[in-house]
Amino acid sequence: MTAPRLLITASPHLSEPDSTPKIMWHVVLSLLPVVGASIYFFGPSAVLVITAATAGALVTEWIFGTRGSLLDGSAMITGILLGLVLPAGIPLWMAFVGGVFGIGFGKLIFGGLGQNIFNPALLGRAFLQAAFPVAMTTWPVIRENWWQLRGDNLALPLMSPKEVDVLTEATPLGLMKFEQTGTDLWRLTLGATGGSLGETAGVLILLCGGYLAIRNYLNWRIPASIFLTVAVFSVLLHLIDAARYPDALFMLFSGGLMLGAVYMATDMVTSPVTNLGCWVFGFGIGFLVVVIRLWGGLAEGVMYAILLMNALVPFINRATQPRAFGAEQPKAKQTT
Amino acid sequence: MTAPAPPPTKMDVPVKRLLVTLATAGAVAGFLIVFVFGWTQPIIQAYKAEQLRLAVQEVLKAPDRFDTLYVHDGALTAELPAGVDGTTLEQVFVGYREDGERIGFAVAAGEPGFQDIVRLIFGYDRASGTVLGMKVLESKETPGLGDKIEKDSAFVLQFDGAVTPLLGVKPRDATGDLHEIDMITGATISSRVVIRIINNTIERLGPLLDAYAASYAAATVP
Amino acid sequence: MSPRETAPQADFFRGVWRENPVLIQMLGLCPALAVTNTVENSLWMGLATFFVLTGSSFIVSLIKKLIPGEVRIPTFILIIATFVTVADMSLEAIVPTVHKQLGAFVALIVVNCMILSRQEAFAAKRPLGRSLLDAFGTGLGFIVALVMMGAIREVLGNGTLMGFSLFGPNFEPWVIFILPPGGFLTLGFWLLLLNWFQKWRTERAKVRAWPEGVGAPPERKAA
Amino acid sequence: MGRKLRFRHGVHPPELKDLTASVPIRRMPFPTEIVLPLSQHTGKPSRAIVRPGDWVERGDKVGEADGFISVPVHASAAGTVEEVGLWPHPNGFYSPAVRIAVAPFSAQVPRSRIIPDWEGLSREQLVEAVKQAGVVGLGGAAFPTHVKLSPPKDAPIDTILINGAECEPYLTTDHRTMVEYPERMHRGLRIMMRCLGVDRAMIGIEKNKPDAIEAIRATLPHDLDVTVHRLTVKYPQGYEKMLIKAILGREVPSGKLPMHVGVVVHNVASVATIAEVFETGLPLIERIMTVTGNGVRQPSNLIVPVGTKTRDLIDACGGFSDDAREVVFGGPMMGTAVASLDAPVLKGTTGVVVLTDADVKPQKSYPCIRCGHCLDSCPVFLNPQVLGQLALSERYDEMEAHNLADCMLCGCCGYTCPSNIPLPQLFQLAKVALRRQQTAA
Amino acid sequence: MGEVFWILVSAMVVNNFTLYYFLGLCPFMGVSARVETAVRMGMANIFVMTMASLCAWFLNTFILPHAPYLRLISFIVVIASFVQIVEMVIKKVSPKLFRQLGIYLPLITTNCAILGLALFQTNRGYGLIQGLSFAVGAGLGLTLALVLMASIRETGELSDVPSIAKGMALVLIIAGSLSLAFMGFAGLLSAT
Repeated sequence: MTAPRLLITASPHLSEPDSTPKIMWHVVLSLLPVVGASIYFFGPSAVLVITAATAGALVTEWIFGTRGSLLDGSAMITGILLGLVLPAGIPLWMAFVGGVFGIGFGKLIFGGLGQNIFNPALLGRAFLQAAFPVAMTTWPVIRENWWQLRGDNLALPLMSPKEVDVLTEATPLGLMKFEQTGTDLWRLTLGATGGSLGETAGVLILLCGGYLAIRNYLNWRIPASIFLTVAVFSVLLHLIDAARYPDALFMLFSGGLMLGAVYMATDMVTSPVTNLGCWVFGFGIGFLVVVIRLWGGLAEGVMYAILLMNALVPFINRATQPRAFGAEQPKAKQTT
Repeated sequence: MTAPAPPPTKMDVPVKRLLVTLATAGAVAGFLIVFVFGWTQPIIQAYKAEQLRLAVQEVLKAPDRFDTLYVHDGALTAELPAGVDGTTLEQVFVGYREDGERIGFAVAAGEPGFQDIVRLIFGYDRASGTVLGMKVLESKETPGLGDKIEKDSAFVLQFDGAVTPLLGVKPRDATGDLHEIDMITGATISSRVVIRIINNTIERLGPLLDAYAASYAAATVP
Repeated sequence: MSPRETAPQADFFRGVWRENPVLIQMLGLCPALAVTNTVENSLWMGLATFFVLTGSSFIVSLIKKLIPGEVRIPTFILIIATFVTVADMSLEAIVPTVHKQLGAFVALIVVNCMILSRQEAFAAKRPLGRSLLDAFGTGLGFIVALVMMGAIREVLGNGTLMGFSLFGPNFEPWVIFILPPGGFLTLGFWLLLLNWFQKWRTERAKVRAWPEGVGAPPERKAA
Repeated sequence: MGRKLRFRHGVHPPELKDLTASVPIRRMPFPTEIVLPLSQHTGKPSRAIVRPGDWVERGDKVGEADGFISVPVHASAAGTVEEVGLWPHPNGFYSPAVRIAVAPFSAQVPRSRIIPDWEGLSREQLVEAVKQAGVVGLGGAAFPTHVKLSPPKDAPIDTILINGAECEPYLTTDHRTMVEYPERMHRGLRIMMRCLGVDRAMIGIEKNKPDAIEAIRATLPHDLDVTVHRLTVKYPQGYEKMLIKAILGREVPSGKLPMHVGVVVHNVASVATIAEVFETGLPLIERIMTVTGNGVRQPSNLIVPVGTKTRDLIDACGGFSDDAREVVFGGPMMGTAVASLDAPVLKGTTGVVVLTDADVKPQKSYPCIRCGHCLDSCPVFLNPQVLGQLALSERYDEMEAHNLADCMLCGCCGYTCPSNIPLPQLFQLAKVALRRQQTAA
Repeated sequence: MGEVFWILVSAMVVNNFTLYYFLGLCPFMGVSARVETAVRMGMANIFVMTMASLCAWFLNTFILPHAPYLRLISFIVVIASFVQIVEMVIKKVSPKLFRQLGIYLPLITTNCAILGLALFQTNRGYGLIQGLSFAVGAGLGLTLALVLMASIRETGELSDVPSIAKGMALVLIIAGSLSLAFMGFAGLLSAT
């Protein structure tokens, strides 16, 4: 008998086939259709902006991250997501800076993958929003000439973008908030509206997210509770004053709600670990979105709502610790 | 660091000396403050008055002189009854041309803006319902965007000659109507705040201004 | 902190850098973050604080023997408040535009922990000359820190330094740096830089102190 | 049964039972040497009562029970005691063991003994007989059976649950026992009900063993209140608290035992063994176990003398395949990998799984990404995510506050963790460290 | 009523004392390591701020019109002595709480947030009700920031932060991020 060189590993000796990099790369994969849609709508600008944001994220991860952390795919997700929430006409250097900030100050400073509090992509965007408010709120419209850049993408680093002859329009939410003008629901759901690169095609995002949810790569409870909360609040408000408050479908499909709820809020690292926590988290985001959109100074609040709830996640986790099997008060609330 | 270390000298100092020293120190401190107050206050007051004059000057298009009116008892009055402190009352300034003719009123007002309260002063000709000029006194709007209400002369100059009630429109929808104010792209809220403050203030003070103008006319027409 | 014998110049330099009130001791952060969006504001704020610190250190050191322990802190605050009132009114008279921007933060010097802590830790225990040296040093350190903050925030947030344009008219200002988040981030960034420098120095010292002939020094980890 | 018989959370590992599910049980030949560790059960190790050179018959006692929660150890083959000393134990350490050189040409007929008529014995006598036979739970934990048969007065038992879930992947020990020896199991159950004075028994079997359910149902004794329950296939269905929850809907309070909710749970194999003890008079010296996995040439269900060395066991199953890499005692979820092929089979060893290079899971772990999958899988509703992080920073005291004591090391969290963090190991280490702290204090 | 509510919301989130005005940073940095302590500190602050607002209103209405140059001194003295009383009461009523707040309770006196509240209230000419609403809003905002920071820091203790970011650098960057996130509340309730 040939005795093998025995290996000793820890139990369990079986494991689920999913691994962290696999999950991450699946998310990247599922983002490709959304990226495709953004390219379809915004042309070469979309490619450039998403590439620049991703490059910023990857370079930072490569320089400051731990060895091999580039391969786990998380920096890639951050980069692509950041690219998808930027306007098409933004100068590339700004997109790059956003990626650097998101990864550097949003993730690596906390110790890298798994340790961060805020969603790095959104933190990067929030930084850009605060740093370059004008560039971040200039929304180019879809052009007949697909090949034309949608803004001064190629502005020199640190320099202001030049005025480029590109038509801009307000986002559906902006139109609603500042001009009380609605937008056709078909255009909304298909994505043919002004807005960030990847946030417009709501239906497509839902499909991609559905794929991830089926594979259990995202917790469906978060988007579900966000949609539910936003829908319930908007239906109620719409019933109270239809002229002032838009209807639920508009609220759901406008702005970054789809992208935010499906891809940003569900970032595993920055969302609660307990399922009850996820419901609370989603409710909080939905509530804040409605508050900021309807009573705040900004037309869109998904990014800030998610960031604010990110900050609350440690607290939610604390408050929703599961009740151990057989512990006291068997009727206490429990996670499903 | 703040552990209460009992001072070793506590018992050594006679109470009388302690009191005297403290009193002296207090007196010196008080003297110092009063001295500096006396020195700085005129300068500060002069500066404030100058600022106010400049602001009124700007929004009333260089009046020859202006009077301060107080909103008291639901009416505008230049003379306050004795015992009423004018500094706590809302003030309206009325400017006159060289020939003594009234140019209009300058009113300061504020409302919540994008970040915090926006305060501005505007000149207003009640008879024609025309805004003469507008100047933002205080705002914390977003630099580069919302602060254009203060710094973008194109926006500010639109108010000269605009007719109330003002109406904010997007630049490309502008029709040239005198009620219209082109809003700043991307800073709709801040633009609206300015417009709203003026409209609200006029709505609030309009009757008072009318009443004052009527009494003024009655007084000047012999 | 028990009074140890230190050289006079140490009293001075300690506060400037090694025990810098803002960057090391994290005291007086409120003005260091709130009014440092331009170098000019930082400088005036620093000067005002410097004035209050030296003034109150002088007085406290002068009358320290007369202050009963129980009312020590209120007395200090009273003294500080006097100087702050003076500084506030003077600033308003001298540079009204700056004073308008600093707003209530000049008056808030009175609750700057740095000043109170210097009175507690130093002025109330040491002779007059030393206290003044200490106050000068700490005050200077405060100015240095504020100007460091102001420089980054003004250069990035406005493209200017002391009002002079650095990058030409096409520079896109990073507005965030003159907004509140920029204050936090700038100070955080400075601390990162200082910590990194500190780490680099200790490691270099370790390598240098490695005795000869005892093998190679441990490799320095990449920062 | 309208209600689905299951518990919440848990995982669905691949079953992998096809290798041996239909392989009939066979008896393996006696090896040349037997090693009987004195610590084969939960509780205090037994005390050796033989010396080197002593001759022992098959079934003779070599170690005496040392205390209430302790059982004797018996020789599983006739031969000469070679040594009483330290020997590799499956848990990875060396531990005291009695080593017997098996007499080469012995027929291995046990010493003739009087077989008492169990129906004539009192309860206490029955329990004592079980104890003297060295019977322990054969489901893996090896808790002395006689302890479970003598509950304290203040915990009245109303139901006996027979655990036929066998939720660990690969293993088919209980499955084959139920298929091949259903009557023996029922006889054991009868004895047990008598012991405990309980009228009701329930047998829980996972749905994926229809032949076992069929066999047990077909042989149900009609004079007893015994019912068979089909359970959802889910790991760790075989954990007693989960079984009780699934069948009876009762939740065993944290830190308490099943008897506190009026239930005792026994493994199928243990029950069958009790019947054997009273039929043959032989103590627990052999057991049925599964030797399986892709790393062994001829996966089998075997009757194995307790104390058989791994090496001999594998030989009896055709030897290792060329790519065999890891030998796991017990199932793959909770079992431990053995370091030495000299380690002997214990009373509680349910099976031996030999994994190949391809089966051994990668060892690289990633940072925790707080996905929450471990919380979704933990059958006792702990928060392995926080526990794991606390364990990594060695904050064991805080782990206790997070109910570490309730963790039964089932391995669900480790199974489901995408970052491959060895959570069960961390918890085991923490438990050991805490116990050490407590004994030190 | 609307204005009073706006003042409350504005002081709480839009112009959060800590994250927008950098007031009360000492407790924000110092007492934000544990959530329980942070909550207590926040409560103490709300209470003291409400009282400070009352004091300030009283002084502004009855004393200071006659001696404007004494504004700062009278504020600080009145508030300091008031906090001293509160401190003594807490020491008596709950020694445990007193121990937990440690050095920071006396420092509430020199907490910029308290004096800042009084000064801001004065500068804006708030009346009694407005001032109280302002104080409660500011206190709630301070508590919110404290508790958020504390829970984040508690989580952060378990992660392997790079050595150069350990300590205050990380806290500041978290604060910066929080401040960024709070920018989302800009313009809240100032009708469009």
